[in-house]
Amino acid sequence: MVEKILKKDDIGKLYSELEKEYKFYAPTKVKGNIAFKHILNAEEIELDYLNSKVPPKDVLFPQKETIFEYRYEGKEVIIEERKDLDDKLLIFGVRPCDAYSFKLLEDFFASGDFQDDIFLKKRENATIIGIGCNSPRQSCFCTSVGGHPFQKESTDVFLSDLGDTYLVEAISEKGKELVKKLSWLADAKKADMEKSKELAKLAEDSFTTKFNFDLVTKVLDENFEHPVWQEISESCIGCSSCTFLCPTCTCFDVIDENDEYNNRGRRIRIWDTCQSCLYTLETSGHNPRPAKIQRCRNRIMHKFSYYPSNYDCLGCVGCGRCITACPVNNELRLIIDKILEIQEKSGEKVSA
Amino acid sequence: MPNPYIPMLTKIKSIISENEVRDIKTIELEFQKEEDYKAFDYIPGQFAEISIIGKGECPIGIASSPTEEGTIKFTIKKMGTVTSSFHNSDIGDTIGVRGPLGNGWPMEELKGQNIVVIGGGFAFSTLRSLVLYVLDDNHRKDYGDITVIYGNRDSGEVLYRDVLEEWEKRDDINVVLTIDREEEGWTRKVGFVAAIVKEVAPSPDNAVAIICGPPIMIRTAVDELVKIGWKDEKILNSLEMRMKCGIGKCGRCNIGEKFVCIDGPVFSLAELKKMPNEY
Amino acid sequence: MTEPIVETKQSENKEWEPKIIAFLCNWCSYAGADLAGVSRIQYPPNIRIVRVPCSGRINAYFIIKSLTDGWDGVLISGCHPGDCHYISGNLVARRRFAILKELLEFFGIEPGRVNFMWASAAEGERFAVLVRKATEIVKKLGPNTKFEKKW
Amino acid sequence: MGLETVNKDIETNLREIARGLLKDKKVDVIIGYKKGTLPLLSQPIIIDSEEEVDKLIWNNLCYVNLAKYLVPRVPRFVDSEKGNLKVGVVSKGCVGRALIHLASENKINLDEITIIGIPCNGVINRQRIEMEIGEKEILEVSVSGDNIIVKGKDFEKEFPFDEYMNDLCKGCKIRKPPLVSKAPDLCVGECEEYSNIVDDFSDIAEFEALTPEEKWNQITEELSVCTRCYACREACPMCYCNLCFVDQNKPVWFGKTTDLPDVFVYHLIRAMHMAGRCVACGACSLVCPMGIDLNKINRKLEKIVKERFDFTSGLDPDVLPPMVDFKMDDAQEFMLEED
Repeated sequence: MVEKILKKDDIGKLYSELEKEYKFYAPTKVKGNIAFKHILNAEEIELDYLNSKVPPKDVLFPQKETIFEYRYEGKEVIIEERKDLDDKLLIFGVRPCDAYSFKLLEDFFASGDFQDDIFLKKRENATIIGIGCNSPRQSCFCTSVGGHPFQKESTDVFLSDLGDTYLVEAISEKGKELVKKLSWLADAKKADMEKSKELAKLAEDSFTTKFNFDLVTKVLDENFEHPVWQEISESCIGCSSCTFLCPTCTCFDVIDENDEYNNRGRRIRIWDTCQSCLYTLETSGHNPRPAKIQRCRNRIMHKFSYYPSNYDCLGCVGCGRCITACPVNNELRLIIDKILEIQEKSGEKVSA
Repeated sequence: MPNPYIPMLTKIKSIISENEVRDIKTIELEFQKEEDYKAFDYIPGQFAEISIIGKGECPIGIASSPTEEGTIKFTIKKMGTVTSSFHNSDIGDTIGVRGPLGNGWPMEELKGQNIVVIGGGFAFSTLRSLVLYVLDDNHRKDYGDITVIYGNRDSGEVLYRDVLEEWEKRDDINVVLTIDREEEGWTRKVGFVAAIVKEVAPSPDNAVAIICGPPIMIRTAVDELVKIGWKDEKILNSLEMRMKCGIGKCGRCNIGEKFVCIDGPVFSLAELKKMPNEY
Repeated sequence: MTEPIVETKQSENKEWEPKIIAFLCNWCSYAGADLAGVSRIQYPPNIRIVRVPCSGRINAYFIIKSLTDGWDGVLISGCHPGDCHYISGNLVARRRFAILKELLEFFGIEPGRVNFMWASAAEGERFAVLVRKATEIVKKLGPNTKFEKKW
Repeated sequence: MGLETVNKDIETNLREIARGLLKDKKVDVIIGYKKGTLPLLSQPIIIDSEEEVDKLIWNNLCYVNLAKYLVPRVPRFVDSEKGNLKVGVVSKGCVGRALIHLASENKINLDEITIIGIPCNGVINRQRIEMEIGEKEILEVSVSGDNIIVKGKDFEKEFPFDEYMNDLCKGCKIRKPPLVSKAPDLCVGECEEYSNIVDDFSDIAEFEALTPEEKWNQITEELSVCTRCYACREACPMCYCNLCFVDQNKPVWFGKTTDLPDVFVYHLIRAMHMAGRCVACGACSLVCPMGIDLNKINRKLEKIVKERFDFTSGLDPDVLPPMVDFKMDDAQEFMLEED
């Protein structure tokens, strides 16, 4: 491993050096909220943040994305594939939970017989610089889903905020090369490493939300039909804040957008959400998931039951965005509690 | 690796209006590139995402059989935006095709067994494909007896009259056509599909039932089959779901952990019973 | 694919002329436009007419869709209050137009982009005058570029 | 009297009334608010027994419009045998207005509900507080005197309530649910009769005076972060259409993307559909995950409807809403005329 030290004042220097080679994405303030945007000026970078409102997944899987463009010449159609997929991307200052979400997304889009070329190409060309989470929020629960506020595996380079400086650790081969390029970085001392470890420990101990997801999955598998779902979906108003702000939600809709006056158009994909009744509505009028109860259940089952059985991992990174985003406070922690209650109650019955 | 969202381009070769009310058409497509046709290697029961570029895409079962060389056919009912645009298309228009997708009927497993095909309405397209495949000279010997029970609301709705007439003339296939209500000039059976299934009472011995049709027909026909001793594993259904990508990425066609587009659309009744009732 | 309805690029040496979509009610304004025609009253060729059964048929969608589709102006004309073929279609529509007009303005669309008028079947002259007026207003505003998408 | 005491009194009264209603079987279920698990949130709750009454709360974070749960009715409000249950709705002014307006649109039968009136003193603009605190975690929010006190790990900040109230609440004239003369049993708790509501709409005057270009810039900047999650629509008690215009696809009227023209058109037409119907509860802005402020637009609607048609929504179930009504002499100064 290669450990270096980056002074906080040198972020600008790092930016101007890397910006030439990469499309540089970093957290910045947009209308009061933190979002990952293409940075044009180093001063926009805001590294001292809790977490972004919209997850950085939208850099690689934007809300609206062109699949291909087409143009009409008489009755002939000419399809043009995207050419910008080879741009090198740098996603700077990603929290470990979101970095882990990139891995989940990559696994999902690469699974099965068909690979999502668009996402995978972008992912391949992206370098991720993670940053440790010194103060996890109350709504965070990454340690329960196999994550950690200082988890480094899913990143290429990992930063730890040591106060005035960042400890820079190169994790992957890609990361090592990147750090090599930044030859002006000072070497890290042992004390810096110790401090980083200390911070990691402190952060880990500060978690207030912990779940036993193995148990949750088990209970979910057995209780698809259970009155608790009615209770869970009762106060849900069916807005899609939870899914739109989720770093692992991948559902999309495909539509053709036309520029009719110029005889051209593009087939695009836009985020879609299982919380919308139109998501499954068939043309015939039949809807397999017509009510809120089925839609709420689908979201929870998808993350904590279908994902484990299909991909052998939870479909959640524990960022807590859905918890803070729910406008009616019908949040995940309460839902999980209610699900686990089923188990407790049935356990009581057995012992009685 | 090619981008799986990019369609292969075809042109409409012919359009056949299938029924009296003219809301069902069969379109025949011709690939623009020879290699695309070669790559489009399918079995009966699979589907493809076909699109009018600029209007949108929709999943449609392949109505032609792989044994009909040089062409693929889709039977399309006028329902929504995309299917209506198909109905408004002309010969020579460009159509995008992505596929073949889905698992299709298990043609290998069916070998050596008797096949009972039960269909209703315009869901008969992939069944047409299957029967044509089995009746092909190269394949006929691999399969046992074939019974086809095909029901419709009235005689005007019967699809694929030309092939049905041909089948009726053959002696290696038993074709039972039925309509819901009596009609002047109709010489075949009258009654709902379930009633006809009861009447025909296909034997469950060494046989597989293949069912495709409206949900109510599937349910009643399956009930009849179970009553006369059919096992869940031997009853195959083809499901429908709203789909966008067709390759297991867009998320909407899941029934429990299964995706209809990649794990289906063909499921046995035994499999369906294990899945949540969300279809 | 449909043929281009609006040519977005004008040839450079010609003065820019707005394209205005006009929704005219079948019973009064359309007949008024007709009368203007047969009476040989000149009015600007900038308008493209869509005939609708009644001004009450005009949904706000039509107007906003026209703007997003790139029309430089929208003109709506119906029977005078009290003369509606369907008795009160234009009265219901008038309330709708009032709200839309104010909202469009509040959202920052120039007030003159969308214009409303009444013209009866006998008012060929009035029709021509008002179309001229509307065309001038829109022309002063310049091309409608607010709804252009990036390509 | 400080806010906390006022709220406490309201809460005590509310529980008293709720207990009475359930005890006397005057209602089958009550929908109200419960303490949220996060400091700036409250949670809707449905109770049907006296024991649960103490879960009901009232504070300045009860911003969800509970009328939403009645159109369509959530399953708990319908009994398989008895049919529609009698529902007690904990109502601040705007919830009461929403219920009454929905009755005027024949979406609610007023006989099947009871309005439990609360003298609302405004709700906190939670997004504004979140944004001002910025990238620090808020752990506790309370009100004391005239201030909102926000506490975190290593900070404590006070915000004057009058200023950090949701904008629509600031000039609110209908804080208690309106009394309906033809249904005297409809309301229990604190309700009021309203007539001649005077409002000068001075809060939007500044914006109205801007040039079109400036308005466009401000509005589009506000809407630029919209993710089209439709939380505003889903939280709005008036948005009950089975198929919203943005979702219609035969034909496709408007784009579904987050490009500015599409977002703009969505909000413009939604506003259009709210004319004469908006009850100024502010739920649309308060639920927005991106913190988009739609209050100005709602105020403008209120103003247009008030000035043109002298109508205030949600006061009388028997008055036709302005958009389905007309008068021969409605103002038409906006029409083109010959010079």
